[in-house]
Amino acid sequence: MLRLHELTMRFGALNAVDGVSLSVGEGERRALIGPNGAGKSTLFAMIAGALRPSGGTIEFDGQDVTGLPEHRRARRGIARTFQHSSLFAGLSCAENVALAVRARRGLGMRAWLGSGRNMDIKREVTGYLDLMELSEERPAGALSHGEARRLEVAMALAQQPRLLLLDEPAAGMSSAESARFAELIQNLDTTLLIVEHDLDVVFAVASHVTVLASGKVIADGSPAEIKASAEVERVYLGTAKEIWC
Amino acid sequence: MLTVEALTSGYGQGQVLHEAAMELPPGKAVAVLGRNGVGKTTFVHTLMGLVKPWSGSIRLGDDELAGLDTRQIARHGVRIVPQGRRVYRSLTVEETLAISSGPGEWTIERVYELFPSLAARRGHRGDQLSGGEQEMLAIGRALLGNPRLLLLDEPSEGLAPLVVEELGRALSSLEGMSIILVEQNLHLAVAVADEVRCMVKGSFVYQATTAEFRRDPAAAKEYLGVGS
Amino acid sequence: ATQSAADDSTIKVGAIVSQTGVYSALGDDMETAMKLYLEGHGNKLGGKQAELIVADDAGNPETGQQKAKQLTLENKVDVITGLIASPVAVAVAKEAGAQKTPVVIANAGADALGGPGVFRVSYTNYMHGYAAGKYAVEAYGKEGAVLMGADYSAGTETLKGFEDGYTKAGGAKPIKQILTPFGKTQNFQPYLSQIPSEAKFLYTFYAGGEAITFAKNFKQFGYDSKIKLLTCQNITDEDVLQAIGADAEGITSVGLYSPALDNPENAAFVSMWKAKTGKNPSVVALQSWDAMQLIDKAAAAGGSLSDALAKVGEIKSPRGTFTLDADKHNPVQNWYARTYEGGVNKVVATIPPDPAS
Amino acid sequence: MSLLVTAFDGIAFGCLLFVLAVGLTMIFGLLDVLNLAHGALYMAGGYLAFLVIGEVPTSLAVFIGVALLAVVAGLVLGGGLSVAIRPLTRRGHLDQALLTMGLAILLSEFLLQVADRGFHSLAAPRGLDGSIAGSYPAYRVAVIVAGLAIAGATFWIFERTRAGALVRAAVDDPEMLAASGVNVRRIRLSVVLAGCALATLAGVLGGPLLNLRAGLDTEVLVLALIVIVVGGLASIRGAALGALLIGQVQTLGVALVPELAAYLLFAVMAAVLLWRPAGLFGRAT
Amino acid sequence: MRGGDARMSRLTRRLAFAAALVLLAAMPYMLDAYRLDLLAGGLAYGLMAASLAFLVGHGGLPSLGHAAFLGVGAYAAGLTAKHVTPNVALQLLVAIAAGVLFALLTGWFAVRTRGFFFLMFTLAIGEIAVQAATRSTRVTGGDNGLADIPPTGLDVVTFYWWALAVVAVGFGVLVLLRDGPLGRSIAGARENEARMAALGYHVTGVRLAAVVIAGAVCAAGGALVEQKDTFVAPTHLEIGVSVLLLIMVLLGGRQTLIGPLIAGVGLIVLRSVTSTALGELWLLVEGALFVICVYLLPNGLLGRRRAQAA
Ligand SMILES: Nc1ncnc2c1ncn2[C@@H]1O[C@H](COP(=O)(O)OP(=O)(O)OP(=O)(O)O)[C@@H](O)[C@H]1O
Ligand SMILES: Nc1ncnc2c1ncn2[C@@H]1O[C@H](COP(=O)(O)OP(=O)(O)OP(=O)(O)O)[C@@H](O)[C@H]1O
Ligand SMILES: CC(C)C[C@H](N)C(=O)O
Ligand SMILES: [Mg+2]
Ligand SMILES: [Mg+2]
Repeated sequence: MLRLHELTMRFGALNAVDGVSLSVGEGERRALIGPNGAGKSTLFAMIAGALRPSGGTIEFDGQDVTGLPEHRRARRGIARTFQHSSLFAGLSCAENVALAVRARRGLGMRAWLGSGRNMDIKREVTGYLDLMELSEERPAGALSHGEARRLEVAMALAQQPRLLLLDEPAAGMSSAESARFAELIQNLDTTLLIVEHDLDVVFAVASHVTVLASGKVIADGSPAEIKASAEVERVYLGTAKEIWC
Repeated sequence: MLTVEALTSGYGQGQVLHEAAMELPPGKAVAVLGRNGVGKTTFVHTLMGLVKPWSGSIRLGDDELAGLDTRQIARHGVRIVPQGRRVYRSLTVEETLAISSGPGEWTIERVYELFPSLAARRGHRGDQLSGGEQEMLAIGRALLGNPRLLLLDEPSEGLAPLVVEELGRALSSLEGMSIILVEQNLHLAVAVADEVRCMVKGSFVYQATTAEFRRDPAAAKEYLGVGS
Repeated sequence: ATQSAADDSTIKVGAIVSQTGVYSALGDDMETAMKLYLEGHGNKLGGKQAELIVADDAGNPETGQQKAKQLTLENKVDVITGLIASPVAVAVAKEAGAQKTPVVIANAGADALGGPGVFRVSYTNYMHGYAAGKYAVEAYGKEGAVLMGADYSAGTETLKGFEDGYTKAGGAKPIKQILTPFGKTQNFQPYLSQIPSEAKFLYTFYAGGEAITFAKNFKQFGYDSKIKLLTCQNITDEDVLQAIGADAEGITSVGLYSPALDNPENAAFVSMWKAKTGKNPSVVALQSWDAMQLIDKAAAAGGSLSDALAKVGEIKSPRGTFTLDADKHNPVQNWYARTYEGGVNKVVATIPPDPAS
Repeated sequence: MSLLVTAFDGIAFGCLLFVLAVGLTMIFGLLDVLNLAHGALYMAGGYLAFLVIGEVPTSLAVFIGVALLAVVAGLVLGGGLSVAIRPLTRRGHLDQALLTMGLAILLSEFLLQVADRGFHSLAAPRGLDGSIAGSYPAYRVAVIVAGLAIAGATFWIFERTRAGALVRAAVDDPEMLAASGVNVRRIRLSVVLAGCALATLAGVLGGPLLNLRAGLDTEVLVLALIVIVVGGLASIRGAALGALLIGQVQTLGVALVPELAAYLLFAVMAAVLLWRPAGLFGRAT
Repeated sequence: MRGGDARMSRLTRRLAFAAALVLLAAMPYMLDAYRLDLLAGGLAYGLMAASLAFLVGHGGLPSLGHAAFLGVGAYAAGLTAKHVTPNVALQLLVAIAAGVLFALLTGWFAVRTRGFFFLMFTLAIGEIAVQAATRSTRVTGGDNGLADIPPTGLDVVTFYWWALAVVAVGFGVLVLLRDGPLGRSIAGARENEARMAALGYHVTGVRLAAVVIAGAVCAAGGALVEQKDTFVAPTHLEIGVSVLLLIMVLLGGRQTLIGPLIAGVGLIVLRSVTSTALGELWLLVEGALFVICVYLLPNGLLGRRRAQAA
């Protein structure tokens, strides 16, 4: 469903993403791991449409979307979370999620909605907030870090995307929350691309792992294959391997 | 060395810390654990003066810190690695480190040794760094102050496992620096800290040495909600 | 207005001037002159106790119009005067007309102003330029004129008047007209540099701050040695002369007044003004003085003030005697060519009124 | 030939604009405080000189003395501004704008009360009041020299020294900077003082060029604002480039397309912003 | 319980609004012609200030060129009166249409800039509009203004009621739009553009919608200003007027719409009173007022920072 071909992003002399080709099938749950600065977030930004690639193409659902603006991609069903929580700080948690719900339902530019529809939206919003254990009224700007991370995820889920890009969703979540979270996304039936340094989450969720280093794919395979790779151990896992594997 | 007694604080009308208390011997590291939103960040921010204490006392050596402003607290030898990194976005790595360094054993070179990827990005501005690189910069910035007391608020967030490991080694090897380490990464917390505190609803409800904590899965289950 | 006719013992004059804003320097002169007139005449106009109510237009027509409403509806003034900037005068004249209160314009020069209920003791921009045009033919020759001025109605109307006065007196069509953005020009060099080399002389219109900058630039960039200059009266008016300093020396302008005019009214006016302010009176001061004089005379005649204002006839002004024309109530007056020398605008020629303007 | 003079004059004008605008860019671009009293400060410098030396030419020494006096006045006013603005540092530009607009009205109306509402001007000092070769005012050459010197000094301080990095850090995250033990207040104060002193200095420098009158504060403020947006708020370099560009627009530009002169200044600004929405040297945030 | 409170206060708000409307409608029985005229002008400015608050406070788009919409509305209404029809309602519609058109035309470019740069860009639009109005002498009468607009034929009292009705409806429309989905989207674009795009919103479009709404309502206010005086000049479009509107917004509190409306009426009336009483010193007093207000009313007259519930 997603196909990257020779995708490249240059920042000045730096090739942050360097000719990445990758394809993700429908319903697949793919993890993207790699050292800091490997280019994972940059890759996400390009897939979502926030960054224009310096080279290469992005195909979604068999169509080339490389030149498509970000909001059009979102409407086709690509949603993402941000590594640095990117919320509507002055608005309540409920309104944060409601913006996502209305966008999905194509109601964002309506001048006015009847109270029936409004109730409907409200009910849906409450559902997502409960799922992530958030209260409705508090402004997003007053959340603790971990709570903000959860709202981040709630909004992406509310988009009900066909392709969900999660950039370190569990970072900042406490262990209890991230365990629950892993369980939650295991049961989602969307196609998933997840960047995460918390390997508990990665190996609980992923059906397939791609390893990026210095902008290039250095390994690609099943979780078991990745755990076994000496190269991955050397550049990324270190002795952490012993703890998790 | 650090004695916190009956510390309360919060935001506006909302109280977050309820009579939090802790003692930290010189040169020791204590890990502060707890679920999201219990008040860990508020606790370290209050120590740093970024959130004003409502009541209670914070003694560092012979000095009372409660009521001082952030700069004065910093001058008493306290540094923080804040949650969410908060690097200076318009300064390059090099500039950030330059304006943060004071006399002491931590030098810019040592920071670069600890985090080689920072050295490779020395000309990048703060907002041109990856998340993990920003975290490294924030840690380097704090270390360069050569603090007596170092407050780390989830420093492992966003760092690759290999780097977390290095960080753990580095923190363990710091001589004479007292450390308060807020962490979600239990492996790191346990590797670095001498003692463990768990926070629930703004107070510390559990205190143990790291060795005791390792042998006490019930505590982890009760206060942190982790199953294993 | 009609209501106040009941109260015969006092006459209320509403003066709409700029107490704040870019024209407030002129507003100060206006207020001072009007008060000076009243002081000198026992606080009476036409034998009645006079009350002067000054209102600030802040240079803005909307505010001016609002003040006109206030003066007519609340204060029930018998006449409105003052009025520095033309847009304010246009708006105020409109409002006063609706309230049937006569207006005596003490400065604004817009050509369109004047008519029933609206009287003007200053000038029209067109006349101002026209007189200069006529003079230029004699003194500067019949060809090679270049016009330069601020690009707003006062500027373009004055320049148009000049062109007509000049060509009707036998001059050739000016070879170039240079317009500079009004109120935004801090530097005239780029415009001065556009003067064609075949030009014989330059006629300009600038007032206030722009007059200072223009005069200084003209001299300091050496144009005084390249081309002859004739200006409107505002460039060497008393309110800017001090600021221009030595660079004003030798500038010839055409205006309706000079403190150096030799007549008894002027002698009295200048000495009174000097005693009050220590300076020579500006044109605006003179016009404001005459506005009061006109009202004084009309009030003395009795009856409806509007009608009386139209019938005042000759006014003995420090500028010399003048009358208002019957149709638009604009002044029919002499103009003077003045050269600034040794601290005063010396009158070098008198240009009689021209019925064609 | 005359276009060359015009272009040269554009440099002189640009140098004055730089001295006028650089203080604004420091306080706004570097400190994130929108100081709409900047024009009134310029005016204060000019009126102070007018009140002390009047409108007749003085010796160069006296003129420089008065300029220094204006700098002192700028420091004093800057101290006041810094006290006034302190409670608003985190309240956003619009609140700062309202406050500084109020202060600007108070200051400029006060000046007009003390002097008078008339039109005034400063004379260039003796020795510089003549023209070079009878066709270019000597004083404008002096303005170029002064402008370049000030540009060099501010550039060096803000972009090449530790002090400059500290200032930028104080904008990015003052709390974290304080948590490194730095006295953020003192940094902010120095920047405000320097910015204000440059404004009053510009008032003296520009006195012989722009004259003094009611409404001057707004006029120069708008010019300064245009300079800093065109250059981008990021840097001294931006202010310098913006000033030189606007200087040329106002001279060479209006000479080349006089028909568009009335639109040119604002049209150029709009065009620059369409091309680079954060100014020439600015970066989007 | 919280929800109950919110509903209660909403009800009180509506009651207060209705009461104020009744009181205002009764003003012709209490005020003389001049004061009524002044109040009508104040209401028109209040509506324009509210429209600017929609843009600045709600949309996060600080405009310094809002007077251009006033001017567009005023000229459109004035020219319609002069050349087409004496019907004030038709003039108003034409003014609103002109406001929308002008908003689309200029907003299209303006919304590509942000924050302070938006402020300066709109300043440029405003200045260019002033120049255009000044220079189209044949149509606009140039800098001396469009003086020959025929009278509306309404007496002071009738005109006041007309103005009050327009202001009430215009303000109601602003409030409804703010609280509807589009209004929420505009708030979202103010808070976080990157996220809005990621959610599938066309951020530029949302921002443009904010400009159009504010522009249309402001143009309606401009039409009232023209109809009141049957006069309009380029000075109506000047920076000074834009600044005045912005000050009304800040004094009233930019988080609300009603605050700027009240501040608009208040400032117009206050200016008239102080300048009558104090002469040239009124400006000093106004400057002092701004300074005092910044300190004493950190969020403006009626501004409370409140989060919006879904
Ligand atoms: N705007 C930018 N300008 C210049 N360099 C950039 C920019 N954004 C990112 N980079 C650089 O590109 C590289 C890749 O960054 P990216 O954020 O994609 O890394 P990442 O794999 O997500 O790392 P992490 O795990 O630390 O989040 C980094 O070295 C970073 O410094
Ligand atoms: N700026 C703020 N204003 C109001 N409330 C706040 C603010 N910051 C935090 N809070 C609230 O205070 C409580 C404690 O927050 P704090 O950030 O200290 O939690 P934490 O333990 O650090 O959580 P996390 O693990 O998510 O980082 C939370 O309920 C949070 O919502
Ligand atoms: C102040 C003057 C220059 C005003 C000008 N006479 C006008 O008619 O607007
Ligand atoms: Mg990343
Ligand atoms: Mg925290």
